[in-house]
Amino acid sequence: MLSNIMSILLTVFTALVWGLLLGGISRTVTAKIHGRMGPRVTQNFIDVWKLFRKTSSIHHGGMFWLAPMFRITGAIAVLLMVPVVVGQNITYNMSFAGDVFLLLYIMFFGCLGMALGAGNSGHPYAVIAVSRGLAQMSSYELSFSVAVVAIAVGLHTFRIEGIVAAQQAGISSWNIFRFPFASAGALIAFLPMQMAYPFGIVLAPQEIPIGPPTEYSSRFLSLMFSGRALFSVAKLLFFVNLLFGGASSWLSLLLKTFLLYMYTVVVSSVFPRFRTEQSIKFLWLVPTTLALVDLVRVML
Amino acid sequence: MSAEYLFYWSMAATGLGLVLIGLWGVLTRKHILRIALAFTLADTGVNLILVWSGFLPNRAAPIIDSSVTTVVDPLPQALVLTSIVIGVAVAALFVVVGVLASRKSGSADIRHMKELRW
Amino acid sequence: MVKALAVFLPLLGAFINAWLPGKHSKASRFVSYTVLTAGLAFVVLLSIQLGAWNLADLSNSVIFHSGVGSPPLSINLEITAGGTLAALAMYAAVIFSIHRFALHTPKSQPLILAMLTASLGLLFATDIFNSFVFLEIGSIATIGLTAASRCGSRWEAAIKVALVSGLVTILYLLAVAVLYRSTGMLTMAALGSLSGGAAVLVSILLLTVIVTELKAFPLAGWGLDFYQGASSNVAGLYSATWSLAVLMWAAKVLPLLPIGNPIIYAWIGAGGLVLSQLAGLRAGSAGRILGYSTSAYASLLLVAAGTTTGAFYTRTVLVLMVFSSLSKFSLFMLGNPWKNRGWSGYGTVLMLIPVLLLAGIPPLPVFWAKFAFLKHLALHFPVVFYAVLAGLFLEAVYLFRFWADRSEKISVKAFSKPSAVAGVFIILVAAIWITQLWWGQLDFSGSIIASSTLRNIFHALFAAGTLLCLPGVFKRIGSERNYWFWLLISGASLTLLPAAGNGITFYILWEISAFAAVVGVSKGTGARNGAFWYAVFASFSGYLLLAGILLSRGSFVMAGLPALLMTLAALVKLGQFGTHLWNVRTYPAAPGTMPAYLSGTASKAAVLLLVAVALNATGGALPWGRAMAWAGALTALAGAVLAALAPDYKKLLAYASVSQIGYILVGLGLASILGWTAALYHTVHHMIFKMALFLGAASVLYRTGTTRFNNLGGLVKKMPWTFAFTLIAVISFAGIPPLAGFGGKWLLYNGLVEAGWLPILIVAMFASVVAFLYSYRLLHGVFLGQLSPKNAHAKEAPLALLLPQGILAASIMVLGFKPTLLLNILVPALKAIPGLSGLAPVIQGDMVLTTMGTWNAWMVGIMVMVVFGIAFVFYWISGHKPKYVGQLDIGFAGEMPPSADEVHYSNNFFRPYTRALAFLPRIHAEKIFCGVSKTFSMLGDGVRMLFTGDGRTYLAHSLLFLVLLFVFLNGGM
Amino acid sequence: MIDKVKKELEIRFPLLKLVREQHNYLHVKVGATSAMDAVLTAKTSLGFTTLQLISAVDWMENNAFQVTWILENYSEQEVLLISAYFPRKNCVVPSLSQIWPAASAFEREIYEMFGISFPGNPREGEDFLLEGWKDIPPMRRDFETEEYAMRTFGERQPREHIDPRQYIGDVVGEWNTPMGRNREEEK
Amino acid sequence: MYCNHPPEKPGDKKEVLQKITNMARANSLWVTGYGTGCGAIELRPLGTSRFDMERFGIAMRPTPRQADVLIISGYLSTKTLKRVIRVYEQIQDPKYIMALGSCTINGGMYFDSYNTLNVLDKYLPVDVYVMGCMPRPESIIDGFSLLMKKIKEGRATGWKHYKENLDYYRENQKQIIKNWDLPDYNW
Repeated sequence: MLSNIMSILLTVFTALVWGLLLGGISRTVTAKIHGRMGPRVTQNFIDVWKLFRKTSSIHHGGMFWLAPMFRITGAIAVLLMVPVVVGQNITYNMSFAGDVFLLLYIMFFGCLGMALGAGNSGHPYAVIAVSRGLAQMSSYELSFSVAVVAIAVGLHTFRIEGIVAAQQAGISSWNIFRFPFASAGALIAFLPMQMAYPFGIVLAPQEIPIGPPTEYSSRFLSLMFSGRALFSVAKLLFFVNLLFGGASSWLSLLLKTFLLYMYTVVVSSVFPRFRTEQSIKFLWLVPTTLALVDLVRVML
Repeated sequence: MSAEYLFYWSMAATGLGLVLIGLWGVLTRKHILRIALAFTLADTGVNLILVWSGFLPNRAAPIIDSSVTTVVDPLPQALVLTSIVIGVAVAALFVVVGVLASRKSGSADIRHMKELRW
Repeated sequence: MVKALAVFLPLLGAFINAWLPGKHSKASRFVSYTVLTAGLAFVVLLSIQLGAWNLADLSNSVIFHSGVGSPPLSINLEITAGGTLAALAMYAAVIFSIHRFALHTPKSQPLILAMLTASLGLLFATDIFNSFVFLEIGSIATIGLTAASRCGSRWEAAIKVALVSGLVTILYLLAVAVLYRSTGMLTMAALGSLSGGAAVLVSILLLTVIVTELKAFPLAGWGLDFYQGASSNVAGLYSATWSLAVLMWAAKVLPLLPIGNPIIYAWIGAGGLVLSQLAGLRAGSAGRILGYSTSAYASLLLVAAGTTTGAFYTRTVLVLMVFSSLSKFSLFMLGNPWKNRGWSGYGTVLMLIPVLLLAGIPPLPVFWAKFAFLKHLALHFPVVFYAVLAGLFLEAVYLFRFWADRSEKISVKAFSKPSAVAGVFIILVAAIWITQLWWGQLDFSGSIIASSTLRNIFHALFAAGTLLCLPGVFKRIGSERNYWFWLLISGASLTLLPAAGNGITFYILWEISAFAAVVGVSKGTGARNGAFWYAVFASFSGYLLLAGILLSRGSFVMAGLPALLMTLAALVKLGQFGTHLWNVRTYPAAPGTMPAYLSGTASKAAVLLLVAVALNATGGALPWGRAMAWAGALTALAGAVLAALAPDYKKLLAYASVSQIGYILVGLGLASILGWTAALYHTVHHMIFKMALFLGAASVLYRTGTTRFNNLGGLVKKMPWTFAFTLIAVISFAGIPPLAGFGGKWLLYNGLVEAGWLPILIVAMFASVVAFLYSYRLLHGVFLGQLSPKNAHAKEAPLALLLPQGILAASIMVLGFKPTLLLNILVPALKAIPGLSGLAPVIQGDMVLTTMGTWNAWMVGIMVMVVFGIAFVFYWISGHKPKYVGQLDIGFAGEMPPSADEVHYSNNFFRPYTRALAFLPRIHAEKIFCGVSKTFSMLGDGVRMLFTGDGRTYLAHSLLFLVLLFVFLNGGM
Repeated sequence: MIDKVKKELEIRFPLLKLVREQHNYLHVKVGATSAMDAVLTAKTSLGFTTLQLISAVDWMENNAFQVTWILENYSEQEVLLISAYFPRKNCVVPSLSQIWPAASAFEREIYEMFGISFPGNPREGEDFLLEGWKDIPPMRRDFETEEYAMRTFGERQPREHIDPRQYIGDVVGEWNTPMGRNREEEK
Repeated sequence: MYCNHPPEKPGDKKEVLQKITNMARANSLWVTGYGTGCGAIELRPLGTSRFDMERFGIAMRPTPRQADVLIISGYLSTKTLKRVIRVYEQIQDPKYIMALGSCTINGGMYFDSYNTLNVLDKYLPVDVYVMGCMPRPESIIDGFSLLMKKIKEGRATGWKHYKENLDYYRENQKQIIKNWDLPDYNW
């Protein structure tokens, strides 16, 4: 029991640190691609700390107040539902309590809270961004769920441990090789999930100031940043478990998540942005079709 | 065929002919009074047939006095009386209504009384 | 001899009245009332003497002669037991209506009394020639009354009646002549002794006369014109006396005609029924609509004459004709457009009762006769059965439209209150009286759902749903009227529904609950359209259900066509996509907590029906389960998309309801234990959250007076509790884990994967994601964003609305954290059903296991709560005190927002989504329905071209009918 | 092309004075009473359908405001300026906002800056640039800008004052060369 | 509709980890994306690869709620001042103002304009002035480094001064904003 709690705390802490660090790295890498020097890799820690220590802040009502907590809770819930290191049962945290369906749906917990907070802020731009984000989310979830279902049905299990366990027979048994089309679909869906360009319509600083968190300041924003870092690590972890055979040690975990993260960073820094309806159509068409190929294969 | 039978059948034929002429008139005439007339004609024909239905050859009219022993069936004649009375009443009503209706529509032509339809 | 007074008293009154000077209307009225009351008393005595009140045996009769000698010289009357009841109705109608004539055309009283005499005479006449006399008197009285009224087109109507009665006279007398010539007798019994050519001749002549006089379909033209042209008083009186008399007379004569095989009546009747009702769809004026309805009942009489015999025939015809004539009488009396009143007065109910009577809705008296009759048809004459059913449905459609269009024009004064009360009382008494005759057919053993667990679940569902709607019934706004009574009736019959043990019981409860709800809906503001759509779809689904029950030959449902029909009935009732139109129109229009009841509770009746059909027909797996699942999945998707784009709170919820119901269909279509568990779990859950949402909508409506998103927003500041409960319901139905909604989805997906129906799984999952769109739209559009100054006065919902929401929200929480409470009941019950395939989910403590997935709701819930709690506490104790700022204090490029309304984003909320969907062809279900209705309208237009309005055409119709009949019968022989 | 326009205008408006003419540019001056006629004629008969600008000049010495309507004929690429003098006191000029909705903004600006009223403009008097201005309109030449600035924004911080004319006059030779300023600094 | 509470007076109490916090504040300066005057054009190159302000942790934020620094980029008209006040007050503490160009110091070349304020410091507390007309990006970076230095040393307390002397600033602001229709306190 105690070791379980320790493991959970360790997981959350590591994810937070790693998530912020990854954010910093991504900023640096993007800067390098632009031909700039870029910030320090620790810049995100500095930002979060600064925001946390701002001396005043405002709020617009109960839901606004609760939204960052929803966000962080959702992120941690997703994180704990995924096994961290394969083979070390202690790090499986809460993953016994649910399967991929639960994971797919609990991912919305944070998003919904965020959207509610944005709505409560009373700022029209925040709500416009939410409307775009929801529209886009409903599209990428289509291809993502097709991919997940294809993989899960192909492996005859919905349990994430089961999916990971099925990939332990060497690299060729990774799902990205066994289900290449579904994986491609899932990986394309991963970009809008991380709000990476070309699907970055939600946080559009130029037209709708920064999207949903327009009105968030200070400590709220700091929590939101932390939540986002945690959430992106949770998603990375899920993808590593889903497609890349899980991680057999902490090191390989860091490596795999890092590489996967770099994929979004590189893609997002070289592509321009889709308009919402373009992005919706693209997501309905390309990744869904790809994932459907594997689904049909599984069905036959 | 004796004259009685000839009379018997010609009575039926006349009645039927009157009915047919009346119906033809009803269906083809346009003036409302002509239609009334055609009805009266057909009514007369029907009355004839009704009388015919009680007709028995070589019998007298059912006006009972001592000399007459064999009369025709008296019932249809009684019926015909009723029928004629009713026919007159209906015809009168028809004409009244027809005249008033033609006053309302400004024409006695039945084709102009088509406000109510479909 | 004294008994003949019942017939001739009115004649006496007529004579006296005719001699009275016209100015003394008081005196003449006194005479009329005296005469009528005395006559009525006689008739009552007679009916008691003949034992007519026990409908089981109507064969008693008294014969007496008036005048001298024996018939045909004397007028010969046979007072039958059934006839006394019809006479009772005639007397009642005249007494109810005579004061209106006294008001408007005092001189017409002799004519009224003459018409009554003629009607009574025709009712009791046993002699062909006597009948002729009464027919002529009736015609003359009709023409006279029509001409004496004050209607603009009275002359034209009168002339058409006169034309036709002229022709009828001719044909009738010809038949009399031939009859007398052949048999020498003129009694009706003599008809039977005809043979050979004379028989044919008399048959076709009399049949033409009867069909013309009945105004049955091909020869109905003059009657329609008459109903349209005559004043409503005259038409009403006519339909209650003369029309009824002709019907009863025809019912007497038809079986006696030596026509060979009487099935020909049925063909004429059935064909005429369908065609005339098609034409009736296009009828415009009130009189004409009711004329078509009369025509329908005439056709029904023909069908009855062709297919039934004996006491059954007599009883059926008597009940059908008497009550339909009375309803038409009251509709004519009510439909008088004198005063324009708002919709949803007493008038709506007053008018709905006769309409429901005509449509044969239980427990009103006509239903019983119709049910027995249709049952007979279904058993022996299936083709006629379908035709009759189709015709009756078409009739119901235009009657409901008539109701929706007309009833706002009713002035209650027009039908003075005592008489209205008396009328309702009579109908109630009749309903009770007739119901007790057939009471034995009802069965409340609940045997159609064998599993008592399922039955209890549904009992509890319906009872709880109704009870939770009740506290808020008095929180009405604006012109909404009291609807609690109808809600209660509907809810009570629903609660009984699972206890139904056979088809008729089920059907009766089903229809009572539906049509009580229709009345309830009609109490809303501007609910005309909604109530009309609900009525039409409810009756459509009712007729499908009826057909299914009747075709099942005694058992509740048989596999094959009956089961399919009943499935369709359930789908229509659920608002399966395509028929969702009624949900979307009805829910927003319904008053107060009514939509919560309709969507949350009443729609579950259809789920119950589906379960019952599946259990009884095949023991679980319906052959079209897969199609149903597809339909459900597509419904879920389409409903979700439409909900996301809806501009109105209640409309959004209506679409959401359509969408959520799709999941239930998918689950039931699966026909596996998992699928049914999912479906029933979702049924319970849907009832809970949808009621919470609609009660929330009712609260918002109550406090702000609007449900348009454009006028709402920011209400979280004013109605925090309502928001909290709505939020819980929304999170739950979006399927986000710690709350209850996820369970249904998880079970369903597992079931779908187990069955290998992956495409449906994908569609269902996609639909559930689209659900986020509208769930956010709902929360933001109403509660978040900027509070409009228009709603600044709003405050927290009243406790009567809030408390049920609180209970529902609490149960969502409980079900979310401990779904095993419900699953532990459901799973064993479903395991016991042999027809369900697949493996049952294994429940170990809080853990639910399927072959492929796991779900531990308790652990997930605890985890989320703990993390949330830690974050909350951390937040709280870290000394962070944000300042609450006003709603217009937003970073708005340095500007101050001009007003809250202008910065509230509400229009075109999911505009990008609409744009992305633009490539789809816009197939509106509405358009499909428009197409269907246009096709029917075209057909109807084609049919009604027959009735050109030229009086001679009608004569030609009759003659043509005669000729065709002659050719047909001779060809047949 | 522009000749035709000129002739046409001369025929219709005898008091017309020519200010300046180029191959696609014409500036004419008309009497205050016929200004509207001229503008409308230019729009309806001569094809100048675009209103580019309305401007005003304060001729305080002549006790008049000169209002100029700049019209453009886009298809012929011609510009027509129609000017008219209006008396300075309680200056009233007819509004064109019913004909060109865009005129409304120009007229509001002129009202704010010069106090010239354009009756007929539905939005006249709404704030345009100066929010809550209470002084005399700032573009009138009797408005003392510097004095107003001192009064409102306070004394300017002391700074060495150089009369630009004198300064430029001294160095004008070098100033005209590209590197003049740098050389001056080197000295 | 608007918040009516006066701001709390920030005390001088030491926070825990003050030094680290100051370092963090200095190294994570987020700038409101609000160009008030012509100098805004010189801010754009700061983000490019040539100057790259992100290496100092400086980033543009599109909303004042999330920003720390407000840059007044050049002359400020009274009309703009109104919006600037609102933006500045919406930034959460601690917050800093950097003023670019001579116009913000003493009016610059617009010193005698009827509509441009001369001394910014009377209306909003300026932490760092960057001189020049316009200052080049290098100067702005220099200004930033000065600001970072001040923050690290805890001397960039303009926001405290503003809150403590709100009445003084309000009085000055109301003097030149003639139609004062802002809420009393903007949050």
